[in-house]
Amino acid sequence: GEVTVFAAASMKTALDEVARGWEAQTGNLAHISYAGSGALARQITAGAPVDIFISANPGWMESVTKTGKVKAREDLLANHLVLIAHDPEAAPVTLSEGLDLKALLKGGKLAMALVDAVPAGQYGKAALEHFGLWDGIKGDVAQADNVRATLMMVALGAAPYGITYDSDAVAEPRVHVVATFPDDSHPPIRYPAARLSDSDAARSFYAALRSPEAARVFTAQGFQVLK
Amino acid sequence: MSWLSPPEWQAVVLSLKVAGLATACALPPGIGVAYLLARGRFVGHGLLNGLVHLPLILPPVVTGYLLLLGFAPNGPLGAALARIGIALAFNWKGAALAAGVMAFPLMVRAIRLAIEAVDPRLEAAASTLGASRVWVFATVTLPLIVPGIIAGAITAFAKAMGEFGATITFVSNIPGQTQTLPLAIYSQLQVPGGEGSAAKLVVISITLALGALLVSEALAKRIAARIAGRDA
Amino acid sequence: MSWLSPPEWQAVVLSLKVAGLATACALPPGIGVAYLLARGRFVGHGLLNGLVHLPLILPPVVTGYLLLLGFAPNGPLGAALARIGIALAFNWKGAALAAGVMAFPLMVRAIRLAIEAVDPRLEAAASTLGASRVWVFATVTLPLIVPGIIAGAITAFAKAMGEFGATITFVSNIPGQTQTLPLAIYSQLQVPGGEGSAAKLVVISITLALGALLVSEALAKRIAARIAGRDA
Amino acid sequence: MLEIALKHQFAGFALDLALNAPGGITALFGHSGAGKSTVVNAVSGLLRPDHGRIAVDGEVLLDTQAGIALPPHRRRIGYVFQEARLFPHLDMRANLTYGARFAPPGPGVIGFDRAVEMLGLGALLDRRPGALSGGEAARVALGRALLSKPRMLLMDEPLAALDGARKAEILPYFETLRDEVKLPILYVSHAPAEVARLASSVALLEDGHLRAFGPARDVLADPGAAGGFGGRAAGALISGRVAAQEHDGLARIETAGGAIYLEAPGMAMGTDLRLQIHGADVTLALVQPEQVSALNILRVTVLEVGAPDGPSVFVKLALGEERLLARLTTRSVAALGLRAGLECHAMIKAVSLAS
Amino acid sequence: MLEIALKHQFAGFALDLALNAPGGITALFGHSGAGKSTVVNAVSGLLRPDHGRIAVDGEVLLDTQAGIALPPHRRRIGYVFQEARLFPHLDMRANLTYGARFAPPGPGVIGFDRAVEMLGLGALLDRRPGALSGGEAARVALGRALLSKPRMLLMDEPLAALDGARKAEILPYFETLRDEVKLPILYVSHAPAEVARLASSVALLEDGHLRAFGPARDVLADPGAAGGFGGRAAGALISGRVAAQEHDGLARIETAGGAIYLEAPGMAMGTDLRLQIHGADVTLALVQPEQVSALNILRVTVLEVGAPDGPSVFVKLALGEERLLARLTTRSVAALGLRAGLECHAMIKAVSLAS
Ligand SMILES: Nc1ncnc2c1ncn2[C@@H]1O[C@H](COP(=O)(O)OP(=O)(O)OP(=O)(O)O)[C@@H](O)[C@H]1O
Ligand SMILES: Nc1ncnc2c1ncn2[C@@H]1O[C@H](COP(=O)(O)OP(=O)(O)OP(=O)(O)O)[C@@H](O)[C@H]1O
Ligand code: MOO
Ligand SMILES: [Mg+2]
Ligand SMILES: [Mg+2]
Repeated sequence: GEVTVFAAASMKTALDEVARGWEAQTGNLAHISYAGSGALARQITAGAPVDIFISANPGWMESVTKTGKVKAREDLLANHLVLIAHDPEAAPVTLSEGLDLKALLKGGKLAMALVDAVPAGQYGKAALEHFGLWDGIKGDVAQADNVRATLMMVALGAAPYGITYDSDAVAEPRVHVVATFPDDSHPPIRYPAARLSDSDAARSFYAALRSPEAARVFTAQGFQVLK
Repeated sequence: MSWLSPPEWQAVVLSLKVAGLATACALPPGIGVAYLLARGRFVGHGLLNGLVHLPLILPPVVTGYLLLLGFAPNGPLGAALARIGIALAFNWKGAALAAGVMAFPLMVRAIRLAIEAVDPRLEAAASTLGASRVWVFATVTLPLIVPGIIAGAITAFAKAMGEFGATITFVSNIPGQTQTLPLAIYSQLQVPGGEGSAAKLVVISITLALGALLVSEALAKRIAARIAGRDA
Repeated sequence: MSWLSPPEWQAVVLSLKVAGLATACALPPGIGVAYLLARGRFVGHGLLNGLVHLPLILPPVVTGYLLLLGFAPNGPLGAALARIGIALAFNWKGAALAAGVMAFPLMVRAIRLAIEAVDPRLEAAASTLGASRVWVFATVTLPLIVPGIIAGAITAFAKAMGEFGATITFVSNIPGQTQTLPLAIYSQLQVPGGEGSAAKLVVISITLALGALLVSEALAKRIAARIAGRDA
Repeated sequence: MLEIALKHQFAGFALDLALNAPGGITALFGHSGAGKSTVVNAVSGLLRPDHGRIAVDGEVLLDTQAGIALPPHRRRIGYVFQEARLFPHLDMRANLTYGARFAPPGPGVIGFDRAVEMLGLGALLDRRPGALSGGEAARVALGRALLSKPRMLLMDEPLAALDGARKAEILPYFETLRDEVKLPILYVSHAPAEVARLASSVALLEDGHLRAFGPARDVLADPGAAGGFGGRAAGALISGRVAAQEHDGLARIETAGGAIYLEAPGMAMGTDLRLQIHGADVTLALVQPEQVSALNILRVTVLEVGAPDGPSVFVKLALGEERLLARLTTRSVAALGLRAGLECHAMIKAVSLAS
Repeated sequence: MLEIALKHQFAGFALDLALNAPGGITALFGHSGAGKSTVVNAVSGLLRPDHGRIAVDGEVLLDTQAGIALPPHRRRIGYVFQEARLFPHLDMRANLTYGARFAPPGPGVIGFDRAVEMLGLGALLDRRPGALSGGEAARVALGRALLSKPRMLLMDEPLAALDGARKAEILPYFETLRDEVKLPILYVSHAPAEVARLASSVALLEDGHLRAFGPARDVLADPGAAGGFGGRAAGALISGRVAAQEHDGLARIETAGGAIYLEAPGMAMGTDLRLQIHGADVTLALVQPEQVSALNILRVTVLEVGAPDGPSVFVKLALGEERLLARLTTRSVAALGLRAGLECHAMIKAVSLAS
C-alpha cells in the first residue's frame, strides 16, 4: 500500500528516516510532502488526498479537524526553543529580565521566524515577552518565513543570534546553542499528528510514528517524544 | 546518471515535463491574448490586460491559494473538471497549470511587443492581396513575430522551471508527482546541511534552463536574420 | 485611510518605495544590457544572457540565499559596501535590491525585443548624418524604444510589487523596514483565519499595480502612436 | 466603369473630388502632395474616407451614406504601393504567389511564368527582400499584384524606381492589360510620357481637387491643362493602325491625317495604337520643306493659337480629323504670322516618336 | 577628386570597378540591379566592401589593404537614400536639423530657411513622417542631408518620387551645388535627362562593371555608349554663356558654334551654362530651311555617321569647335546622302531645349 503524508517542513530529516524504516519493514511506500503547516492545512481543507498530517502548529491542526476528516489525532512530539549564536566563541547567555539583548547583538539582528504567523516565531515572541525583553528588541528582529530560514541566517552569520527549535540547532554545525528557553516561558511546543484515512497503510504508518524506532530517530534529531 | 539520486532524477524529469506542458499550453492562448492586447480595440481591454498581469503582481503564494480555491477537488472549477475526468490538484498537471499561469504574463508581454513591432503596412498589403484578417495574421503577422514568440516561450519556460510559491501552495510538494526542481531545492534547504545537495540541484536547474535559453536564442537569431535579410 | 491599519499602511508605502527604487535603479543597466544583448557581438554573449536570466530560472529562495551570501553584513560585497557607507541587509534598500534583481530579466527581455525591432536602416541613416554610435543610440534607438522601455519598466514594477521569496530570504520581514505587501500578505495567510485581512491587502496590491499598468500602458500607446503616425 | 466620389480631411489637407472613369487606364496626375495616394488608398479600402462612394463595374465597394464599406481583402483590387512593401519573411517566389491562394480559381490576368519573364525576375526567385535592389523590389511588387488575379489594379508610381530600359519593357505590357485583358487600372504617375502613352482617361489633381478630368486625348491636348504636365510633355494623342513594317525597320502608321513613320519594332500589321505627339516635337513650316531629315511632313491647318505661357504658346492644329498640338515660341508665331485658318506643314521626326 | 576602387561579392552578383571622378556631379547610371546603390553604400561606409580604396579630395576613407575604414559618421558624407528613411519619432523640423549638431560650426552648404524654401517644406515642418506623401518625404530627406553640412553628397535617385514641376524646381539647385558650392556629388539616376543636365562625369554601370566612364560631354555624345541611356536621351553637351535675355522671354546663348535661343527664365546675363541637345531633337536639312518655326538653325558639318542601331543611327556633327549628335533614321541618312564632310543645317526648336 501507499500513504501520502503532509508534514511540516522542519520535520524533514527525522521523518524521512522514519519513513525509510517503515518502508523497509512493511514494503509499503510513503509519499511525503513537506511544506509550511499552513499551506498543507489549506490543501487538506481543499480536498487533498492525504492519509497522515503532521503539523508544527496546533492551530492549523484545529482547522483541519473542523473538516471532520480526522479519524485519529494525538500530539506526537514536543520541542524546546533555543537561542543560537553564529560566533563559536559566543558565551552562554542567561535569560532573565535584566538581559541586554541589544548589546549582545552589537548592532546586528536577532533572527526569528515570522513572529505573528510562523509557530517558531510566535513561541519566540511569547518567550521574549515572558522575560519582558520583547519591547526592547522588537525593532531589531529579522523575521524569516520559516524556522529553517532563521537558522540559515545565523548559520551564515547574517544575523549573530537567532531563536529556533532545539531540533534545528542540533543539526546545524555552524551554530551553537547559547541558551534554552524554559518550557514555562511560552506555550507548549507541540507537533500534533492526525490520521485522515482508514486504509491499512495509513494505520500502519500512523502506528509506526509511535514506534520505539521512530522515537529514537526523533530524539536524535532534537525532538522530544511525547508519551 | 549515477550522481543523481532517483528522487532528484525524478524532480528533473518532472520539471521538464511541467515546464514543457506549461509553455506549450500557454502558447496558443498567449498568442491570442497578445494579439488582442496589441491590436484589439474593445471595452475591457484594460481589464484583460490587468487580469493577464495579475500573477506577476500578486505574491505567488496568493496565486497558488487562488488556484487551490478554484481547482482543488472541492473547488468550483476543480469539481467541474473532475466530472469530465480531468484532475489537476496535487498532480503534475496541476503543477503545470500553476507554472503556466505564473509564466503567462511574461509570454504575453514578449509576444505583444513583437506584434506591435510588425509594420502595419505589410498587413495592409496582404489585405489588398485578398487575405482576410485571419489569413493576414497567419501568413504575415505570425511568421514575422516568430522570434518574439520564441523569446516569449523561452522566458515562460525559464519561469516555469523556477516557479516555486504558486506550485507548492497549489499542488503541494509530493516527490515524484509535484516535486519539481525548485521544490526539491526548497526541501533540501529545509534540511540542515542540505545546501550541498541543493547546490547540485541548482546547478542542474541552471544548466537545463540555460541550455534551453541558448538553443532558443540561436533559433530566434537565425529566424530573425532570415526575416530581416536587411542591408546596411 | 482609516480602513488600513498603520502597519498595513506602512506596507503599502514601503512596497511602492521598494518597487519604485528597484525599477528606477534597474532601468539604466537594463537598457545597457538589453542593448548589448540585442546588438553586441562578443564572446560571453551567451554567458551574460544566462546570467541575466538566472533570477527567472532559480527558485526565488535560492536567489535570496545567494544575495544573502553576497550582501549580508559579513558577506564579501556587503562588507565592501559597508565600508563606503551603504548597508543593504535587513533594510528597504536591500528589499529593493532583491526586487530589482528578480525583475531584471523581465525588463531586459522587453527592452531587448524593442531594440531588435528598430529598423537598422534608420540607425544607418543617422550615422551618415554624423552621429557616432553613442549618439545614434541616444537620438534614434532610444526614442524609438521608449514604448518598449515603458513596457519593460512596468513589467518590472509589477514583478517588484509582487516579489516575495527572494525578499524575505534576503532581508527578512521587518515591519516598517522590509515588510512589503507580499510579505504582509504571506504573514496573514500563515495564520489560521487570516484570509480576510490578506484579501484586503491583495486588493490594494492589485489596485496599485494595475493603476501603474494602465497609466503606463496609456503612456506607451500615446508615444507609440506619435512615433508611428503611419498611414494604412 | 470606376465611380469615385470622395471627401476626406487630413489636418491641413482636404480632398474633395468626384469622377467617373470609363475603364481602361485612368491616370492620376498631379504634384507631390496633391492627394493621389489618398485617392488610391480610399479605392483599395485601406483608407476609410469621411464621405464617399466608390463603385467598380457597378459593384459598390464603399458608400458611406448607405453604410457600405467592403474590407480591402474582399475588393479584389491589386495594389502596387509607392514603396514595394514586400513580405520580408518570404522569398520572392512566395511573395509573387502570395495572393493566388485567396484568388478565385481559373486563369488570372497573367500566369506565373509569363510574369517572371516579363518582369525579369528569374534570377531573384529564391532571394529575400533584403537582398534586392530598389528596382528589383519594385518589379516584384508589380508581379505580386498582377498574380493575385485582381479585377482592377491600383498603381502608385509603379515605375518610378525603374530604369528606362526596364520601363520600356514593362510599358507595353500595361498596354496589353488595358487593351486585351481590359483590366481597369488607376495609375498614379509623375511621368507625363507614361501617362500620355497609357492613359485612357486623365485626372489632373491639384491640392485635393480635380483640375481637369476627361479622356486622355482631350486633357493632354488641352493647352489649358497642359501646363499641369510641364510644358514639354503636353501633346496630342492620335490613333492609328500599323499599315506596314518596312524593310529599314520603320513602321508606317495610317492615321486620319495621313501616314506617319516611326520605329515600332515587333508591332504586327493591323495593330491599333496610340501616338502621343509632344508639342515640343512639332516644327511648323509655311512652305513644304525639302531635303530635310524629318520623315513625317504633314499638311495641317492652324485651328487656334493658345494664350502665351512664358515665351511659348501651344498652337492647335487640325490634321484631317485628328488634332495636333505644337509648342512654339511666341517669336516664331509672330515671324510666321500664324493664325487660325492658316495652312502649313508640320515636321515630326520619326525618332522623336519612338520612345 | 573622388577615387573609388571596389571589389565586392554578393551571392549571384559581383561588383568590380575603379574610377577617378574629378569632382562636380558624377552620375552613376545603369539598369536596375547594376550595382549603383552598392557603390554608393560603400562610399558612405555603410557597406564594407571585400576589397577597395575610396578617397575624397585625397583623404582616404577606406583602404582595405592598409586596414583603414572610417566609420560612416566620420566621413561627413550626406546620403539621400533610395527610400526616405526619415526618423519616425521626430517632426520634420527635427529631421531636417538632425545632422547639424554633429557638423562642424560655420555655415554649411545651405541654410535652414533656404532649404525649407527651396524644397517647399514650409507647411510640413511640424508634421511627422507618417503624415507625408511620398514626394514630401523625399524632399525632406534631401533637405536633411544638405543641412548636415556634408563635404560630399551621395544621392540615390533623389528625384524619383517627385513630379516634374518639383524636379524642375530642385534641379537648378543641384547645379548651384555643383558650380558654386563645388560640393562633389555622386548621383544615381535612371533619368537620362537629369544625368545629362547635371553630370560632370558619367559612369555607366552594367552588371557590376563600368561600361563607360568619363566626362559627361564625351560619354553622352558617344554613339557607342548612347544605347545605354536609351536612344532618345543621348545627345551632345555644349557649353555657352547667356548673352542676352530678350524682350519675348527667350535667352540668347553664345556658343562656340554660334548663337542658340532658348527659354532660360531668370538666368542672368553672363551665366555659364550647359545645354544638352538630344539627338532626337536635331533635324538636318541640306538647304537652308525657310519659314520654319524652329528658331535655331545652325551650320554644321557631318563628322561621322555611326553604326545603325535598329532603324536609326547617330550622326556626329561639328558645330564650330563643339560637337553635336543627331539621331536620324537610316532612311533619312540615305535619302539625304549624309556622309562625313558634308555641310548641312541643323534645326533645333527653342522649346525642345527648355526642359
Ligand atoms: N544584401 C545583399 N545581398 C545579396 N545581394 C544583394 C544585396 N544587396 C544587393 N544585392 C544584389 O546586388 C545587385 C546590385 O544591387 P544594387 O542595389 O546595387 O542595384 P542598383 O543598381 O542600385 O539597382 P536599382 O536601380 O534597382 O536600385 C542586385 O542584383 C541585388 O540583387
Ligand atoms: N495620415 C496622414 N495624416 C495627415 N496628413 C496626411 C496623411 N497622409 C497624407 N497626408 C497629407 O495629404 C496630402 C496628400 O497626400 P498624398 O499622399 O495623397 O499625396 P500624393 O499626391 O500621393 O503625393 P506624392 O506624389 O508625393 O506621393 C499631403 O499634403 C500629405 O501631407
Ligand atoms: O515547520 Mo514550520 O511551519 O516552518 O515552523
Ligand atoms: Mg503618393
Ligand atoms: Mg539602387
